[in-house]
Amino acid sequence: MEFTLKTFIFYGFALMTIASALAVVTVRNIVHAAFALMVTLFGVAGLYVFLQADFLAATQVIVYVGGILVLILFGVMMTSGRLEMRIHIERGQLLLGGGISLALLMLLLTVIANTPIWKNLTDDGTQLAPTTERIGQLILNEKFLLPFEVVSVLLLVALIGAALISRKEVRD
Amino acid sequence: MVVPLISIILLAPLASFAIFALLGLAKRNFPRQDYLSTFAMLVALGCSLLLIQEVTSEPTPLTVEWLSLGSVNFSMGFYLDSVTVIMLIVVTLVSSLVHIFSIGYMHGDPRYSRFFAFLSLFSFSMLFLVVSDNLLGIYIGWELVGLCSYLLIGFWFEKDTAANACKKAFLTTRVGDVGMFIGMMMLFAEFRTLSLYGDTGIFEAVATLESGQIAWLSIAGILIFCGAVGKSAQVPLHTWLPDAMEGPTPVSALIHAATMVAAGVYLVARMFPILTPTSSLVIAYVGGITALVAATIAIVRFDIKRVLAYSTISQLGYMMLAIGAGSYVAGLFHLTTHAFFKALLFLGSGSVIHAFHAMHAHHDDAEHTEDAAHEHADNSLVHEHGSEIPPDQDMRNMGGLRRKMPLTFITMLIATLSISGVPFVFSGFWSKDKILGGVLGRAMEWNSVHHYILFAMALIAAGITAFYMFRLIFMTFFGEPRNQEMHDMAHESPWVMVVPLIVLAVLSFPVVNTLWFNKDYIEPPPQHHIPAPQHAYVSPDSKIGDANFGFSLFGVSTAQAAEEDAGPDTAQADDAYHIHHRAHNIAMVLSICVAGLGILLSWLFYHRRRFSAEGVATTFRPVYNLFWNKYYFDEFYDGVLVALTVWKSRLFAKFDLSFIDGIVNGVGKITRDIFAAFIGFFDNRVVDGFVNRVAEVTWAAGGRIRKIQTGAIQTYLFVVLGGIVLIILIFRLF
Amino acid sequence: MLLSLMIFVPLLGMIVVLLLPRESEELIKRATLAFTLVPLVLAVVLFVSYDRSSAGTQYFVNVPWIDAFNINYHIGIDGLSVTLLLLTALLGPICVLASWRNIEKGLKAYMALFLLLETGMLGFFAALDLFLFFVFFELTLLPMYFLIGVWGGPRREYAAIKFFLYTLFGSVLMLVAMIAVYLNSNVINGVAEGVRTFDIPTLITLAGTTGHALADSTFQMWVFLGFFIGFAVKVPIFPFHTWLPDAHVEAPTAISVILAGVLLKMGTYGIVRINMAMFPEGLAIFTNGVGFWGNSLALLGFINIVYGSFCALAQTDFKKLVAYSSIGHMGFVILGLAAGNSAGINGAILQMFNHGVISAMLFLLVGVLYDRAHHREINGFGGIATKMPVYTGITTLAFMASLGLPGLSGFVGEALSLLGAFQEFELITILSTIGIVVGAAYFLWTLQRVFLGQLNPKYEDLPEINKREILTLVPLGILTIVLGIWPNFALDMFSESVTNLVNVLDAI
Amino acid sequence: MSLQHYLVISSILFSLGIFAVLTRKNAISILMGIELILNSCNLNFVAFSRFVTPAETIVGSEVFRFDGQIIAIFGIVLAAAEAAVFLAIILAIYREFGSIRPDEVDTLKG
Repeated sequence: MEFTLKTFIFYGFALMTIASALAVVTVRNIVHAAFALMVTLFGVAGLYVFLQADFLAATQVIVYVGGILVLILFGVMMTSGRLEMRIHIERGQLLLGGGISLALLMLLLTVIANTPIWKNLTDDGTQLAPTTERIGQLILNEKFLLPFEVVSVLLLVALIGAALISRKEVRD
Repeated sequence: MVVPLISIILLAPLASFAIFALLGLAKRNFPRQDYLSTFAMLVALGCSLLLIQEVTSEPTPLTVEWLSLGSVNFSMGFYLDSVTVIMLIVVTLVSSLVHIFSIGYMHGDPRYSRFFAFLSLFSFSMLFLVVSDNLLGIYIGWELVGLCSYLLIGFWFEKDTAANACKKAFLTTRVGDVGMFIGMMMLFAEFRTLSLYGDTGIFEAVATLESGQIAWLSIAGILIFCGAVGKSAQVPLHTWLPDAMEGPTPVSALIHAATMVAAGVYLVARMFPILTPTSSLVIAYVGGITALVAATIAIVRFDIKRVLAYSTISQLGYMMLAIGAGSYVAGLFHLTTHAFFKALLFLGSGSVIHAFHAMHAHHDDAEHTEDAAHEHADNSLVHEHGSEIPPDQDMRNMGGLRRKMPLTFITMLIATLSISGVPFVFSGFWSKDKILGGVLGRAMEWNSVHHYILFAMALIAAGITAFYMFRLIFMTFFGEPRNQEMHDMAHESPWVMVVPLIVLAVLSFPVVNTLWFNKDYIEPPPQHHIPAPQHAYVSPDSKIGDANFGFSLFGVSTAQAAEEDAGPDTAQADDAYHIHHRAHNIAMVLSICVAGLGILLSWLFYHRRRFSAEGVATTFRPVYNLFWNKYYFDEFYDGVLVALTVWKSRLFAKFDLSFIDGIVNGVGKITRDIFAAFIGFFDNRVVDGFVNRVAEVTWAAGGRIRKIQTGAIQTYLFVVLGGIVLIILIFRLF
Repeated sequence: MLLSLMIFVPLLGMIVVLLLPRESEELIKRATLAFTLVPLVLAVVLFVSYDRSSAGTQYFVNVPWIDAFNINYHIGIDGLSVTLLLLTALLGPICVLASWRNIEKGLKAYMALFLLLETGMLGFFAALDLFLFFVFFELTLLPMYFLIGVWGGPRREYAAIKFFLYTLFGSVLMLVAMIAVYLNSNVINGVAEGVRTFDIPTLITLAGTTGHALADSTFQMWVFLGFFIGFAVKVPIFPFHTWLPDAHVEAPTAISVILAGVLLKMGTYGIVRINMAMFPEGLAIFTNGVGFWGNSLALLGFINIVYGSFCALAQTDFKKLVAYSSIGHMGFVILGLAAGNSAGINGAILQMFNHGVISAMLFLLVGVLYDRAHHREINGFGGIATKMPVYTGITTLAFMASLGLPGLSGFVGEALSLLGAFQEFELITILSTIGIVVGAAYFLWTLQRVFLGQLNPKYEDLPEINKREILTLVPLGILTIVLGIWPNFALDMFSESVTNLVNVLDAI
Repeated sequence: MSLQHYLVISSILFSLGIFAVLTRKNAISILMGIELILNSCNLNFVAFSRFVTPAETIVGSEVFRFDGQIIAIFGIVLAAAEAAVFLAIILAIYREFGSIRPDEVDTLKG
């Protein structure tokens, strides 16, 4: 693999993603963790760009960074009344959790390495057309219409449900 | 014409009941249910009379398919022969008269309409039974009359005695009915049909059986007879009938004297062709024993209705005896005559009771029934083996009524003369004589000890009958009033009650004989499995009876015909003919003698007071006690029960509980207390316990296992993921 | 289409009822009544338009449902099912009427569950796919559990759990047997080929094919047992019956009616439809009169009759008495089925229908009394015939029908069952007739204790049965009388089907 | 930049997410872990669609490889929905228990 600017940037994004993800799971201050997560999400968006999924990358940034992350931060603020931002971790649990995660990682890596059909599938460099229009067609006009509608209803239900659950009890 | 007529006969009373029931559902009452019912019965009577001329010599069943099950079919239909017609006339006639009588007797009863509706339903059921051409139809009618009997015995259900009596009646007869049903099942299993007549009917099939195959037929016959034992109150299922006197007296007259109880006799007569020598003999013996037992018990009763009830049982035994001994025509003849004179006796007694009863009921008609119940509580003066005699039915309160109630007296006297067998003028004599002659004839012809014994039984019973019937008359109508207060209140009954009495009294003269002496009219069906000389079922009775006495009074017409018919018979038949001839002469003389003796003794005891009944009773204390306690059936069975239920015995022994009185209650109690209690215990502990144990084990196991559930989701996740890793590792490694 | 409509209209009704506001109780009741009347009308239409001369399945619908397992939505009716459908559809509105006044809490949920229950029952009797059959079978269980457990008497939880456990126990065995049948449905001469199937008519044909795994008699015996126990719990057959009295005593009136009128029939219907039609060889092992097990089915019928009747005799709770009498009467069904001949099976099926009608009447009557007196202790009454003559009249009719008085429907079924059974099992049948006498005994005794005798002063002003209650009873009363006089009215429907079944059984 | 690169990145993200879910004592941290896991999945989808989608959708001369991307879009939507509900539940729990430590919320303990 030659080492071009493109690969360099790719590795940069990859590193950024992994490092910030590591930060998410390790830093003790929960607000810091949230910001680290933001970086991770950006990183993933960058990877999407490399995969020539332009629409998806944009969505990732808008929805995740703009929506979900803000939601999480709100959650942090509303639940940590006394600014109890420290995260407690028990040693035993840490070890066990780390063990299991590591084991899983190893397993996954083994699988990735040992699956023949996944080998040597490199980026052939074909330039794909911009995806936004086509995705719009697919979602609103063609075969993904029904799933899209279903997922819309799901989202609606989730929002209503969330509002219902989180509001203060009026009855009783 | 036959089918429409029969349909009208059946539908008229049914419609009358249906109107009552439908209006009842709407909580209304037909204002004149009494007239409606009576009218329906009169219509039925008219149609029955029209049917006389429709009888053909070769009757065929008129059937429709009722149930079709592929391979097996059940049909329902009518069968009209001479016997059917006679039964129809008897039932509709007595029923009409009882209806009319009831208009007076039941006047003022709070459930007046219901009474007539029930009578209508009864009439329908009884008529249905009579015209049915197959066993299933007969069984249906059979059970329906049982239901009506139940409803009518329990008509005054506020009285505990009535409530008990109706239950007992239904259950006791049902025991017999189950026997009958088993018999039907046997016949069905063998012949695959329950139709009696026609080419595919049971009778045709029975005729083709080999003589070696009739052992089971005997059993089937006896089982079917069981139904008759229950319904016609034969020993040992007779105890319900005296208790059934708790019902209103017209009911006793119609159902428990004239028609329903005679249905048993009718059934056995219908089943005549399937009877074998064994089953015939069993039937005859049961009948004979019943006749004797009931007659002896009747001697010592004081309740006027109970005397008549036992007399009914005794007479029914007579009829059974006749049919069992092969005297088909004689049995049915006696059934007919008995229906009239016994209905008359009951209605007469009803008239007497009504006269006495008025005293209690007069002040408030509406509380008529409650009064009746009260009397029971208050006037516990007289005890009859645990049950009390209502004072208005106690003959010891009566006496000298002949002047107060002349019409009732005369009509009842006629009936009494008839039942006692006073010769020539009264129908009872003829029918009874026919039976005696028939039995003796068979005894002489077969030289059979059994039939001699049966003859003796019948003869003795005849004598006793005369004795107790005249005892009743003397105690009630002659002598001085024993209870002046009640006597003063007594009065002759209104005309609606007296007219039926008079009509029935007329019928107690041998007007009815005409049909019976007409040989062409009634012919016993052949019995294929009774090895008698061939002519014997071409009718020993009708032929001989006619030959000798056909000339008498109203039965003149057919004597000659009978003589002519005897002509073509063989020499052997001639022999038999002569035997029967002689038998009838002997029987007649003997029967006149015993009847006379009975009446004489009765006169000496109860009218002239030459002998003291009490004195005799004291002298023969054991015998008297035997009769008074109804043959100690109670004590005997009590002993058996006690052996079975020692721990319960003390409780039972305190009561003077009669076994047969309590056979239903008793068995019910015992099964409930022991058997059912045991089963209940088993049910609760073992079966239920098992289920509960399983639940407990599950519960305990759950208690242990639930400790695993910590409620901390992360723990779960640990386990899940650890499990996944493990599983994958295992698959990877091996 | 008609059939599907009939099955799912109550389900639609359930949704509608759930959408109605909780407060408008009148509206809910009326809606429920309307939604139960529709199946009744359709059932009558089916009953009338059913071709009586043909024994085959009619009005069938067969569309794929779950392709992966070759499960189809296959429904259809033959004479047997259409009779029971009519019974179910008839009892629906009657039960709604019977619940009109005495459901005090959660009326909406009650009615919704009731409609769900009705769909389950109707579907069960029409299903021709084993899987569908099972689904509907289980579908009745859930609403029933809640209906007893929430709206029942003081010990309702106990009774509901007991009912649930018992039935579940049975259905687990049934499920196992069902899967065994499915897995073997494509095995011929030991070789598996083709697709497996749940289709009942197909399975019946296969089970009669020589060499097919389903036709193997040992296999049939085990599968027969599995299904049989599942259904036996529902019938209930001794010793699986103890849930019944408890469930009945605790359940509200209308639910008792459904329980006795329809749910018990599901057991016997299953026995006819699955056990007898599909596994004649297995059946033969238990009914051929040979060997140790040869009389077992008839014996079970006999035990049910005698045991149930004696237990009923010992009861002092009116409802419990009726419940035990149900056990006794279902014994006649079992006995008739065990006979396996035309009279027996026809009688048994007729008895199923009749018992449905009569026991429904009895439970309604008990309910009427309970609503007024608030207890059911038989000895606590007395003489109420004076106060409630119409009620007494109807009760007498129901009692007489139940104790098998000829002229009323109870007799025909009982008599035919016995006539049929006698041809095969003489002694057992004769002993079973004890049940007839005991049956008369407990009913008459009850009649005496409750209605006859002096009026108990406590009940001086007992109100007479009202119009609504009469309305619930009259159709059933008419049916008992009509069927007693003209049994062919119902027998016609299924006698052809039974003839076919008998031919299959005779061929063994 | 072969498929395997992306897969490795994705699996690392996944493991880290699992690690967070397992060890964190704060419900919001757990939520973040879950977001990581979801992201890793989405990444996988898109990567597979880029490299392994067998039949390419060709419209005119343009080449599209889309199914995975659309699934990923759905995944994002689901994540959003899930986050909303999750936070709502956290708020409700917080009101009820005064804490969002998952080991303190153990009403279901047997």
